[in-house]
This record gives sequence, structure tokens and C-alpha cells, in this order.
Amino acid sequence: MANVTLPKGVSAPKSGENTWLWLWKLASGPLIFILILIHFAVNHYLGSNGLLSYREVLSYYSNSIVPVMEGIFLVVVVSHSLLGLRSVILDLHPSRSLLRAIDWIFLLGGTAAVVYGIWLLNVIVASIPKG
Amino acid sequence: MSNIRWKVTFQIYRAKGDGPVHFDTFFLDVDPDEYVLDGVERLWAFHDRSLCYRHACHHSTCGACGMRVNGVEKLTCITPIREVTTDGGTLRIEPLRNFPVVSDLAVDMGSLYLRMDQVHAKSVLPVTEAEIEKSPRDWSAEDQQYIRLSDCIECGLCISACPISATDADYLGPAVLAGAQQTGLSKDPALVEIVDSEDGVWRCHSAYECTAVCPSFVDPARRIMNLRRQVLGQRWQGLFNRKGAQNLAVEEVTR
Amino acid sequence: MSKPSVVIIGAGFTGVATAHDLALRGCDVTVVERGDITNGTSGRTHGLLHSGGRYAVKDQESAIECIDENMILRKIVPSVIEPNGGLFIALNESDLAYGEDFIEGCEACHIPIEQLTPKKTLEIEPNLNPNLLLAFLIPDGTFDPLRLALSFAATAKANGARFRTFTEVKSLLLDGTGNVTGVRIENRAEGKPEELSADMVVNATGAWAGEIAAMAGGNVPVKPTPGVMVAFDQRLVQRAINRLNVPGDGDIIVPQRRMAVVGTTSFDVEDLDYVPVVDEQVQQMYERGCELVPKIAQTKMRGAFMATRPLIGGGDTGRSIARTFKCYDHKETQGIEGLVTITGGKATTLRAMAEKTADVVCAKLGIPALCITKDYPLLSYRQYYALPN
Amino acid sequence: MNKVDNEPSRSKWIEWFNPQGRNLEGITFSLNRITGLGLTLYLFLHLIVLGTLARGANAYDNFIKLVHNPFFIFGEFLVVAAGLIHGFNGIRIVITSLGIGVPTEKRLLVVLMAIALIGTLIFAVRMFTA
Repeated sequence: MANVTLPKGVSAPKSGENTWLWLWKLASGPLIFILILIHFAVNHYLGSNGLLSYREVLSYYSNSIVPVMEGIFLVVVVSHSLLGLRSVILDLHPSRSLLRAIDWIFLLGGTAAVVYGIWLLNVIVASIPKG
Repeated sequence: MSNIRWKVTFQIYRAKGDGPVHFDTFFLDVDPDEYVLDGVERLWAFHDRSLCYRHACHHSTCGACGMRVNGVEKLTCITPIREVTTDGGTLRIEPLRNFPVVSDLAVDMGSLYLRMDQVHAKSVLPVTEAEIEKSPRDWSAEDQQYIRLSDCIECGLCISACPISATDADYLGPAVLAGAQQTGLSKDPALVEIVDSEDGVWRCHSAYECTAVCPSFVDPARRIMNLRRQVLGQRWQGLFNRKGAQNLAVEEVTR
Repeated sequence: MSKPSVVIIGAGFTGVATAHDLALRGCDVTVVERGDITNGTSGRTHGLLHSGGRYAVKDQESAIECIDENMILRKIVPSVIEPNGGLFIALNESDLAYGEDFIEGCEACHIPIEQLTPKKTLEIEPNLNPNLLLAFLIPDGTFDPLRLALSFAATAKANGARFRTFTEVKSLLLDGTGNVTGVRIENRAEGKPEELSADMVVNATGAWAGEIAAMAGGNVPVKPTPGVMVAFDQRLVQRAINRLNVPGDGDIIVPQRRMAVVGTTSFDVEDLDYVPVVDEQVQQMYERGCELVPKIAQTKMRGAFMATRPLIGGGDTGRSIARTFKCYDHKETQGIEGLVTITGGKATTLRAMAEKTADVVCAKLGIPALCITKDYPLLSYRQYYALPN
Repeated sequence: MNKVDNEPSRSKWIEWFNPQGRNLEGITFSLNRITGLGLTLYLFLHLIVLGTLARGANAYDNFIKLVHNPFFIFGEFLVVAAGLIHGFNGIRIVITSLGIGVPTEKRLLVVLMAIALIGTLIFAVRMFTA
């Protein structure tokens, strides 16, 4: 890190946020926008009355592109929401130890949510009647 | 100016030492084209000599007289009373937020000045560099040698209006980030370590309150967006040219 | 042996500059100010860094002070100055006639001038009145009033001076024989009274100097003379524009940041603490400003304000009073020991005023140190807030 | 009568949602924050609820029957409205954060918020008349 001299009474910059975290939060926005449009359109307007029955859900997922798309959507939306929530927490000037704890909680919680979602996708795809 | 007189109620925030915060009410006959600061000065001169407030230039070049007028940050020396109330109306005057109160309406803006120094914000700059992106006119070669005072008068209105500055004492704040933008990361690469941080350019969430209250043509929000671009550019280059970027930064500091 | 203590009343230009000079000469300096830095006359100046051209014909003593100090300030505090020069422009026959005296006067006062053709003048300042007949380029400039004072105050602080703002002098402490031994003050921020004793009290209250001197039974022939100025919303010129004629009302336009400030008027006043801005004078500034820069007519007014000059009054009034400054040792004038008053002068000559005052104070206190402020670069004005008090 | 409390502090979070004296961008900042928090909450509830899919046809179809009432439909409507506001404001933030179109940012915001509002109305009509 470059060595910058600080005037007295000014705190050193903290490393809790950086370009790449911000850029991902930013870039994931439009991705969600596109994916959610598809997600929505399909959920509500495919089939006669949306995906309101178990059978309709299964038939929706029988198109093999759908589970992949939903999987990507899950990763993007979970990371965007947790980074956004983290931003709000950063605005509240958290202590270093609290921020470290939150980082771990979000990392583990986010991973868990994604793993759970992918497991769920697998269960659904496996439930699709063959043929 | 006019011969019209308005009756206006001034509600003034008062705080002395450890005493309680309260509002004092004064009734004043004013010319609606007078400035809010003129009213406050008259309160001190003729009604209550214990009133403390900051002011110096009375024409928006020093940045001392920022206050909250009816809940909105104003540079009171250039805010006509007509713009902020009506005949028979009220002016509720409070100190700027997010700075320690010295007494009554006077706040200690030391932190802002120190941070301006931290990012090497220019107090004077070439006339050609005053604009954010490009100059409104073509400067002749002769013009380019001229120097002018920077637009930012370090009045703190933006810091008071910014919702993030309200909760995060370490957030550099709009004026400071705008100062860094004007300094420029290409001229002062080491600055990237200050602004690309938890307290820096990413804390802005586009409320644009700073630009809305800025009395001095700085447009801090726009400068923050431009600074983001500068940071992104420098980090992106750093990805492909790690050593180069670091050497440049070190060189700048040791020079 | 402990340092001799000096209390300076007033943190305007003379107060902060005197604090800087005396701190460098080894005094224990405390500045007391009833408001914040430069809340009186100093803050409200239009910010013209005089080249002396304005006074070169009728008041050459002031003119020479101005050009000398102008050059020194550019060197020691460049961070608060727009060093872009100024123009004296002639619009009629009377102006042209004055031009002859102007050239002579500037030469006598060693003010460098350059004559420009109307064409060249309009090239560099396209917003000037296109009917101008003649122009002279001179080394005027613009300074930021608050920041100029803060730079001196910051440097004084670094050398040990203390600044007590929002602290009002209620009375002077007198010994049994009527000599001044300190000040009785009130901390206005907390409402607490206090006493400060001092080996010397410097009255640097400018237009208010008479009021402080009277507290010790002394007097100062200061003639408070307010003037009105009007700021417009656009930087219409890059250089300070002066009318090439005898100094009068509304004959200066000073660029400042993204503004142009037109000044000024001159009138008498009774109550110094609040002087109203008179509508007619604002209108007059607008009209006179339009003569120099017609585009003012299409420019939004940004602010109107006034400042009270502390002129040294004999029997003269307003414009005819010299703009030079005076330092009074009240021991010599009224037999009061322990009190020195500095008043008069221009913002541009603040350092010279401080030098003269510090000379008087040091002579009285037996301090042999000489003035070194001419070559002493000032700290950034922002350091005023960084340094402990 | 309170003590002076004028410095930045965590407790000032309430100011994020104080609309007094705010400009349009300031209000969309508040909305962005509220909708963001709401959508995050919804996202995780949504994930949990979809777990019923793993428990077979009956579990899911019973659940859909349970939520097919005005109370839940209104909740769903709030989610859609929040998504539209957050999404369209997000477009402005992305564009301007890259330094594009900043001088016309206010007009952009007005247009985007108008679209979000119209979208919300369309959804309201469709959802409540279906």
C-alpha cells in the first residue's frame, strides 16, 4: 500500500470495502434485472395460470436451461442482497470485530443459501417424470 | 429590494456548554429581500448579545455561515428571507448537522478542513481546471497561466445534508471526495488508497443531497461519480500492470 | 525567564497578523475575539489584493505600502490568492485625462503597469464595456478574506499563539494608576467570565478601536466608514477591473471563485454592530458595475453586503481620508501604559501593520528580536484547525 | 430538554428515512434502502417456502392454497412494487456510477420512477382484479 501521510485528527482509511466488492454489487444489479424479467414472465405467464401447481413447476423445470438459469439467478441475487445489506451495515459504522463477524455470517449464510437452493433444484429436477 | 416589510418569527437553536438544548423565539420585522444572515445578525445586535454564530464574508466566498433553515441546509448570507418563508411565517434556524456544536449556531468544522488536507484538495487551481468535465469555453494559451480560487468554499452544507455522513463519522463526505476528484488520481495516485476504502467513494448511495444544497457550483455528487470512474480505471489498469501502478504511487509520495 | 505575555483584542486581519509577528518574536500571545475569525470588517472585504494603483495619484504612501505588501503576500501565502492582475480602464475623456496622472503616480510608487490597446484588452476580457478607450494592466489580485486570516492564525498557532474565539472583552484591567494590565473577558460559548492579565494589550479592533480605547479612558481618531458591495452570480472577468479615475463609488469589480463583486460605497454610521445594507446603494453598484461590464445587467445578483472600514479620521470624511494605517502607543498619546492600538490600513497591508505594531510592542517590552514575516511562508489555512490551541 | 446531539452516530439511522427537506434523489435513497431490506427479507422467506417443493406435490399445492388469499396477494404486490422501485432506481445508480449521464441524472430519475409507478399500477390492476 502506498504510504500517505495523514493530518493529525484524521483516521486512516479502513479496508472494509473496495472496488471489486462494489463493482460486483453494481454489475449484479442489471443481471438480476434481466434474469428477474425472465423469471417473472415465465412464472406468471407461462401456462394457463402461472406456476401455481406442483405439476406446472415440474414441467417448467423440464426444460434443461431453466434450472441452470435459476441457479445463476440464485447466486447473483443472494450476493447482491447480502452485499447491499452489508453496505447498510457499513453506513452504521460497525466496529472491526462486528464487521468481521458479519462478514463470516454473510459468507456462510450466503453459501448455505446457495447450496440449499441448488439441492432444491436437484430435488425438483429429479422429481420430473422421465420421458 | 423593496419597501415591503414582513413579520417573521425566528426560532433559534440555543446550546451553551453543558446546558440543555432549546429554541428561543424572536419576532422580527424584516425586508423579505434581506438575507437570513442579516436577520440573525440583528438578533445578536439588538435582541440577544449571547447568541453565537459563524460568519465572515457575507457573499458566499468563505463558507462560514452555513445553517439549517427550516430543515434545509442554507448558506445564510445569500439566502433571501423571501425564499424560505412567508409574511407571518417562521424561520427555524439550527446549526449544521454532523459537526460538534461550539455554541448555539456555531459548529466546529475542523474535521472537514483536515480531511480536505488529507486528500490534498486544491484551494487555488488553474482557471482551466475548474469544471468537472470540460470547460464551457475555449481557453487561450494566455488564459491557461491564470489561477483562481476553487469553487468549494468548505462550508459543510453537503456534510450536513448527506444521510451517510449522519451515521458514519469516518465517511469522508461529499466535499472531501469532490476535492479528491479535483486533485485527480492521475496526478496524485496515492489518493486511491484513501478514496477506495470503507470511508471513501463507495459509501455514497446516490441521494444527491450534497448537490441539492451546494451553494457554490461544486456539484459534489457528479464529482463523486467521476471519481468512481477514476478509481475503477486505476484499479483496472492495476490488474494488468500491478508493478507499474505501485511504482507510480510510491514515486508520487516520495517526490 | 518566562515569555512576555501579550493579549491581542480582535481576530481580524491586523489581530491575526500581529499575533503571527509577535509569536515569531518570542511573545506569549493570546488573541481574544468576540465572534469567530474575521467576523467583522476583515471578512467582508471584497477581496481585492491592491497593487496600489487606486491610490497612486492622491495617496502615494498607501500606494507604496500596497504594492510592496502585494508582492510579499503573493510569496508567503499563495494558496489564498488569485494572482491574475487587474485592469484600469478609461471610458471617457475625463478618464483619459486622469490616465496621465496615473502613469506618473504608478511610476513614482514603483507599480509596474502595461498599457493595452482596446482591442487587446477586449481579447483578454471579452465582457468589458466595448467602448473602452484605454486600459492599463497592473498587478492586482483577489484573495479569500477568511482564508488569508486563517493562514496567519495557523502559523501563529504553530509558533505558540492561542486563539480564544467567541470571547468578548467586557472591560480592561487597570492598576491603581490607570495603566492597563489585562482584560476582563466573557467566554460567550459557555457564558463564563474570566480575567487575563498581560504585559501588553494590543487593541486590534479596527473600526471598534475607539470603543476599546475608551475602556481605558483613551481615545483613537478612528472614523468608521461603511461601504456596500454586491456579488453577481458569474465570473464575468478574470482580472480585477478598476475605473481609471479618482476613486469613487462602484468603480471596482473583483472576480472571486465563480462570482464578480462590485464595490463599493462610502458613508458615515453611528451604530457599528449592525449596519443595514441600503437599497439605493445596491442599485448604484448595479448601475456603476454595468458601466464597466455591461453583462452584469443579465447576471443574477447573488448577495449584497457591507463592511465598515476603519479609517484614520482627522477632520476629513470618506474618500478623502488616506488609506494608510497608524499605531498608537497610548503611553505617548494619553499617558496610559500597557495599551497599544493599531487601526486604519487596508487588508493588503495587514502584514506591514503587524510589523509596525510588533515593533512598538517589542520596543516597549524590551524584546530585541526583529521582524522576519516578510520571508516567512505561512502554513495552510486548514492547519488552523489541525493545531492545538 | 436534551443535551446537544449533533455529531454523526449510529442512532441517526432514522434520518435515512426522514423525508423532510429532501430532494427527489434523497427520497429514492430512502425508498431504495427500505425496498432493498424488504426484498432481502422476501428472498430468504421465498427460499425457505420453496422448500415445500421438496416435500412433494401435496405439500406445495396445499401451500399455494394457503397463500391464495387477499392478505398474501397484497404482500406479493408489495414485493413487486418494491422490485420495480429498487430495480428502476438501480438502473440510474448503475449508469451514473459509471460516470455516464450524470448531468441529466434528475430527468433520468423522473422517467425511471414514472415507469416504476406505471408498472406498479399495471401489476396492481392485474393482481387485484384477477
